[in-house]
Amino acid sequence: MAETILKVENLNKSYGKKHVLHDINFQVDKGEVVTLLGPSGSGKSTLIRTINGLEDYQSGSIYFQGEKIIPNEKNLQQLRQKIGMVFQSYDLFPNLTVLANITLGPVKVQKRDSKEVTDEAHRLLKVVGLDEYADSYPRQLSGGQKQRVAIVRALALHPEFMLFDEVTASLDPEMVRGVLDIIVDLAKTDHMTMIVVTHEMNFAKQIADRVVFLENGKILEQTPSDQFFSNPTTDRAKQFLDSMDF
Amino acid sequence: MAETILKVENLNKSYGKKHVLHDINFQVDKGEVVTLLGPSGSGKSTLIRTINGLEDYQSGSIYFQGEKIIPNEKNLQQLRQKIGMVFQSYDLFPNLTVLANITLGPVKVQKRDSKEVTDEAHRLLKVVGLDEYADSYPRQLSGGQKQRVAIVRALALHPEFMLFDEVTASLDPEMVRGVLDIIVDLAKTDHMTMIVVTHEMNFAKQIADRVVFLENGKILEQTPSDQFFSNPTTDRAKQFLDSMDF
Amino acid sequence: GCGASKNSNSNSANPSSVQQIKKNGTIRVAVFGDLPPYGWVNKNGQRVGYDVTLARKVAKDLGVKIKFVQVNANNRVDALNANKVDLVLANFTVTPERKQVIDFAKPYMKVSVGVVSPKNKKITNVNQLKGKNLIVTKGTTAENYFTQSQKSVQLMRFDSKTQQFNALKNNRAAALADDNSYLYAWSKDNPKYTVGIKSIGPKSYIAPAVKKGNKSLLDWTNKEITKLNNEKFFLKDYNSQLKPYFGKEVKPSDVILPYK
Amino acid sequence: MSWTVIQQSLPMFAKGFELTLWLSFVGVVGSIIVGVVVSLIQYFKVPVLHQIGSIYVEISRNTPLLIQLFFLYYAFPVIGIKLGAELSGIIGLIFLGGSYMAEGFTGGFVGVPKNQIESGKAIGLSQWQLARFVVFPQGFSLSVPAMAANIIFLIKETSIFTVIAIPELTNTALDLIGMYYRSNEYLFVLVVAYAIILVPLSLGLTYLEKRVRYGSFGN
Amino acid sequence: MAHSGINVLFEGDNFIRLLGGLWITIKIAAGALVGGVILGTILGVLRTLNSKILRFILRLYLEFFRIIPTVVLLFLFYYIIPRQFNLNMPANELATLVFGLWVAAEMSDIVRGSLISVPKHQQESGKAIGLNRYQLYRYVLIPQAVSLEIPATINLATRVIKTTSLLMLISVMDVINVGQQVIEANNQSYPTGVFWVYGLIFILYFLIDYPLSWWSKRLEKQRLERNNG
Ligand SMILES: Nc1ncnc2c1ncn2[C@@H]1O[C@H](COP(=O)(O)OP(=O)(O)OP(=O)(O)O)[C@@H](O)[C@H]1O
Ligand SMILES: Nc1ncnc2c1ncn2[C@@H]1O[C@H](COP(=O)(O)OP(=O)(O)OP(=O)(O)O)[C@@H](O)[C@H]1O
Ligand SMILES: [Mg+2]
Ligand SMILES: [Mg+2]
Repeated sequence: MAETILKVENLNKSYGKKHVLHDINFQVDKGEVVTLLGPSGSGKSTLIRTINGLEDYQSGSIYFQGEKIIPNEKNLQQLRQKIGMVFQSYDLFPNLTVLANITLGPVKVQKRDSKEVTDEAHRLLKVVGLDEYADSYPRQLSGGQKQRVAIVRALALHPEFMLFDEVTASLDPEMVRGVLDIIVDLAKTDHMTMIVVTHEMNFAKQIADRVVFLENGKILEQTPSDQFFSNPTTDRAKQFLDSMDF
Repeated sequence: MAETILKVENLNKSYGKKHVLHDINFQVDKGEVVTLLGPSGSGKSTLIRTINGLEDYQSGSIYFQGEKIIPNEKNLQQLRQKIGMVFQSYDLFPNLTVLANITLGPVKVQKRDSKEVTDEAHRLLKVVGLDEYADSYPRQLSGGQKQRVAIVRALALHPEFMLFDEVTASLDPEMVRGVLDIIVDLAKTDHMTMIVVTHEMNFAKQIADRVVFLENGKILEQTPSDQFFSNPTTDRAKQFLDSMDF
Repeated sequence: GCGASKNSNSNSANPSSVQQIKKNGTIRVAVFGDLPPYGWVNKNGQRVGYDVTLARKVAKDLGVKIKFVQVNANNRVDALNANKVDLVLANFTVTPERKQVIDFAKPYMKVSVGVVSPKNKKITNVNQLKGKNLIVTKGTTAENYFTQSQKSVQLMRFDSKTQQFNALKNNRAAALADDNSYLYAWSKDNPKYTVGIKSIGPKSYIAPAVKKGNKSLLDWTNKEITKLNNEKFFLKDYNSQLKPYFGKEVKPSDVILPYK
Repeated sequence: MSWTVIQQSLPMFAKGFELTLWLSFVGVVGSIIVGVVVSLIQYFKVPVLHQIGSIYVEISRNTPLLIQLFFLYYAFPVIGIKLGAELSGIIGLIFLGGSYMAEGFTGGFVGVPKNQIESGKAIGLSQWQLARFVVFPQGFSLSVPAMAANIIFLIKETSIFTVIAIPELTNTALDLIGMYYRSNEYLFVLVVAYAIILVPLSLGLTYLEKRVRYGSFGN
Repeated sequence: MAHSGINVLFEGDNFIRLLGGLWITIKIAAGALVGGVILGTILGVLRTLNSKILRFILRLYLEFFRIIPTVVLLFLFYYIIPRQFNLNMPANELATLVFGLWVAAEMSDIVRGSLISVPKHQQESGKAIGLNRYQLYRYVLIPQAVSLEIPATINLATRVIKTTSLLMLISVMDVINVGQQVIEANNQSYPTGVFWVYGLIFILYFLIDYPLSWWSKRLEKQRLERNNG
């Protein structure tokens, strides 16, 4: 049986009085790609932010590689080196060059050798077709290029596990393709373990092993991808899929 | 033969030294729906903003209902009463209620009877399912609701002609449907003349009589809708369509 | 042991003792900077005047350098109390209130409040000031006198001498009250004005002042004043610094004290 | 510190307090009026007045109030213009405050998002209607924080009136110190007096800012 | 009239002395700005941390310097503090200290404001790649905040320079105090001297402050254009 990388147990999270996640239970195995679908405001972002320790939670547990995470500054900082996360908004540091954006984590946090990290950064940039931009600043890049660099930045930390939160939502339609292709590659070629939040149904269909469908902070269904898109278990999921294709 | 509402002749426009529109020639007949497609930065927004007099231009002419528009403040103000325009960003006036947003133009600009305009506003709000929000402020509405009000606001001026610039681009996917349905209705039921810029290919397919495809500020092709989507004339348009469906 | 330590304590707490001043090699003296002919700065940027000459002499006799600290009338007490200066030589009139908060040495000049007014609307009697505006500088004996004894006069209180004299020239009040000693000088410079009331209120003296309890410097200054008196230093000072600025009607004995 | 000394000084401070309040009030109201006028002139780019307005704003903002007052009170009479102390003070304060307020309002007008102005044009509003229904209502509420900061700033600036012998709070304190040498007590009362005016005002304005922000932002 | 009033400025060393006074003004303003900006930056960073007590204390510090008029602050520091704490300081240094503390208070607010207006997702991306808190400030937040705060800081500098005019009220030989000496000393030969001396001081202040405000406005405009573009 495959190793379980992440396990979430009875997770409950509120913003103030607003209960946003209700009794969330699910797990992700090594090499598995899970897509998180659900209407706007259903709690998708909140869930993966909580997994990455960017949000605290009220009850429940999160296990990473079998170990329970005690959420304190020190543990979370270490955890985040093993989890790569890419957000919707281009989140590169505008004050650093592309190369410096990528090497900051490995060199300053993981204390790896600067020369080695730089070489690797160039290699990864080549893979996403952006090596010539290594010394540019983020503002000189288009949205799609920025997102590709953000993915490289996360990968440079050699994460065990990647989280993607609607990484193409603020891109121009023609730019979307390039970014999604990279993620498909990560899944199919490198067998990277990941959780992907997206609104691109075709992309989700192509990449997902399993779909977790969320509504109002509850998991309505967890279904293997083929089944979910052809014949979802719940009516709500069916209705959601209908509204997504015009 | 159908009456020509809008005719653009040899239009050239630059921002400073940047030449953005090159020798644009096209026309729109009464009752016709034209969609403007093209990659990001190709000049779609600039073109419809120029038509509505929000941008000046360096050479060429624009004719509205057969009359050449001399672009001065007075003429443009009158022209804009006959052209409704809805933008990407929710552009309601936050200091006015929904009702006041809608009636401002008809009452203050067109000097129509306040009572009559108010009745009409309520009727239109009912059509888009928002009559109960007449006295709310824009901040109390969701993005999709705001966009629907913005459409009503434009319609209340009884325009001869509507311009839509990516009106769903900043909406949540599930909200998109409601807004597009209204535009489809305007086209099919009311036979409103319009130019629509969109990235929703399915929507464009369904609504357009004719597609104008722009790249780098030039019109690459003008093709009837059926033909464009099945078999576009230019390679560039083919490539564009390919990238749009994943 | 106990007494000695207290003594050394109070010594170290007194940055203005003669011993400490000599050790520093500098005495800090508060003077006016805009009050000819007592303490002012001439057009070459040099501090000159009757008080300033005295201050230089004091420093010389102490065998130290001098550092001038320019003050306004209402800063003089605080300048001492806040240890900003060791000695005040800024036309400081001895009053009972001031004696409670600082210590005066022996006087070196006499003075009383005078009132200057335009010649064409001359004020010769306090009664003429009833209900009218009178200019004073904050913290002067003139202000004190009118505040306490002439309540029917409306005072306009300024921060500096420059401001008060400018206000008078701009006709902002019927008259201006200040120590008669400088009104004489000022009215000579400004011939449209005259000192209509030469002396009002109590006669008083001008003396050097030190911080309350600074016995060391007080004793030394007392001796110094006596010595200077004997050397007729004040007469010389009068002749060089004051006489050119006064009209003929003023005699040395109106200003400086008789020497034995 | 002696409470008796403080008590005895209270009647005098009360007078100074009243005067500070009155001068502040007139100064603030005057500044707002001048600020509105100047910012409207700048907004509509009224010929000639527009340039004069810019020069005024630069001069007023880049010189100290103290010198402006000296000039008005001590130097102007030399060229034959004589103003009373309070009048000089108020004119000086309004001269200064008018430009601060004008900048604040202009900042608000400029801060109105571009798409608001374009939507206004798109429904056919004239230049004036655009200003009246879109730019001014939104611009003024955007400028409330700047206005609040300016009001507090102007009230504090009245303390400089002491140099032209206006018996407001600071003048009163400095004067009492000069006569009776009780610096601790008088400065204490002075600080308390300013706190009485400014703390509630500052809290009130912060509240107002929140209200206004809630009312018009968050499109 | 024997002489034109404006000549009062060129009599003897008058002009040089006035410039000398101005130099003292500038030195005090510059010292206060350098010290205040450094201290204020530290305080500003502290004010974005989680400690409620620390934030409250620093907030009090800021409000104190905001509410009390600068004239009053000068007198407080000049008269009360040295006596109470037996701290002795020449007027120039004391003025630098008072202005420096005031600058630090205002600066802490500017720094805090620009730190919290660095978009939240920047902070989160920093955390997501495992930066600790110090690294987050060092590599992400502070570099980005600096460009936001420069216009406000220059603007603060113009206010500090203008406010140095109050130094004449304590015994600092600033340009205004020198001006008063000049007016008194030349009173007889130049009855209109007051007009020219104050006029010159007015212009001098303008000449220093105007370029700074112009610069700050330009930076601010550039920033807005960058943001909109
Ligand atoms: N910081 C916050 N404070 C309070 N409520 C919040 C906060 N962030 C999110 N929420 C609420 O939590 C719920 C879940 O939000 P979340 O952003 O996780 O949804 P989502 O599924 O990611 O939606 P979308 O598809 O629009 O990104 C929503 O109701 C939202 O309003
Ligand atoms: N105000 C402006 N100043 C300078 N250049 C501009 C300005 N607005 C647009 N441009 C440039 O004009 C070109 C056309 O822009 P436009 O916004 O019309 O494109 P678009 O087709 O609407 O793109 P999108 O699909 O991203 O909305 C682009 O190169 C753009 O950078
Ligand atoms: Mg989300
Ligand atoms: Mg566009």
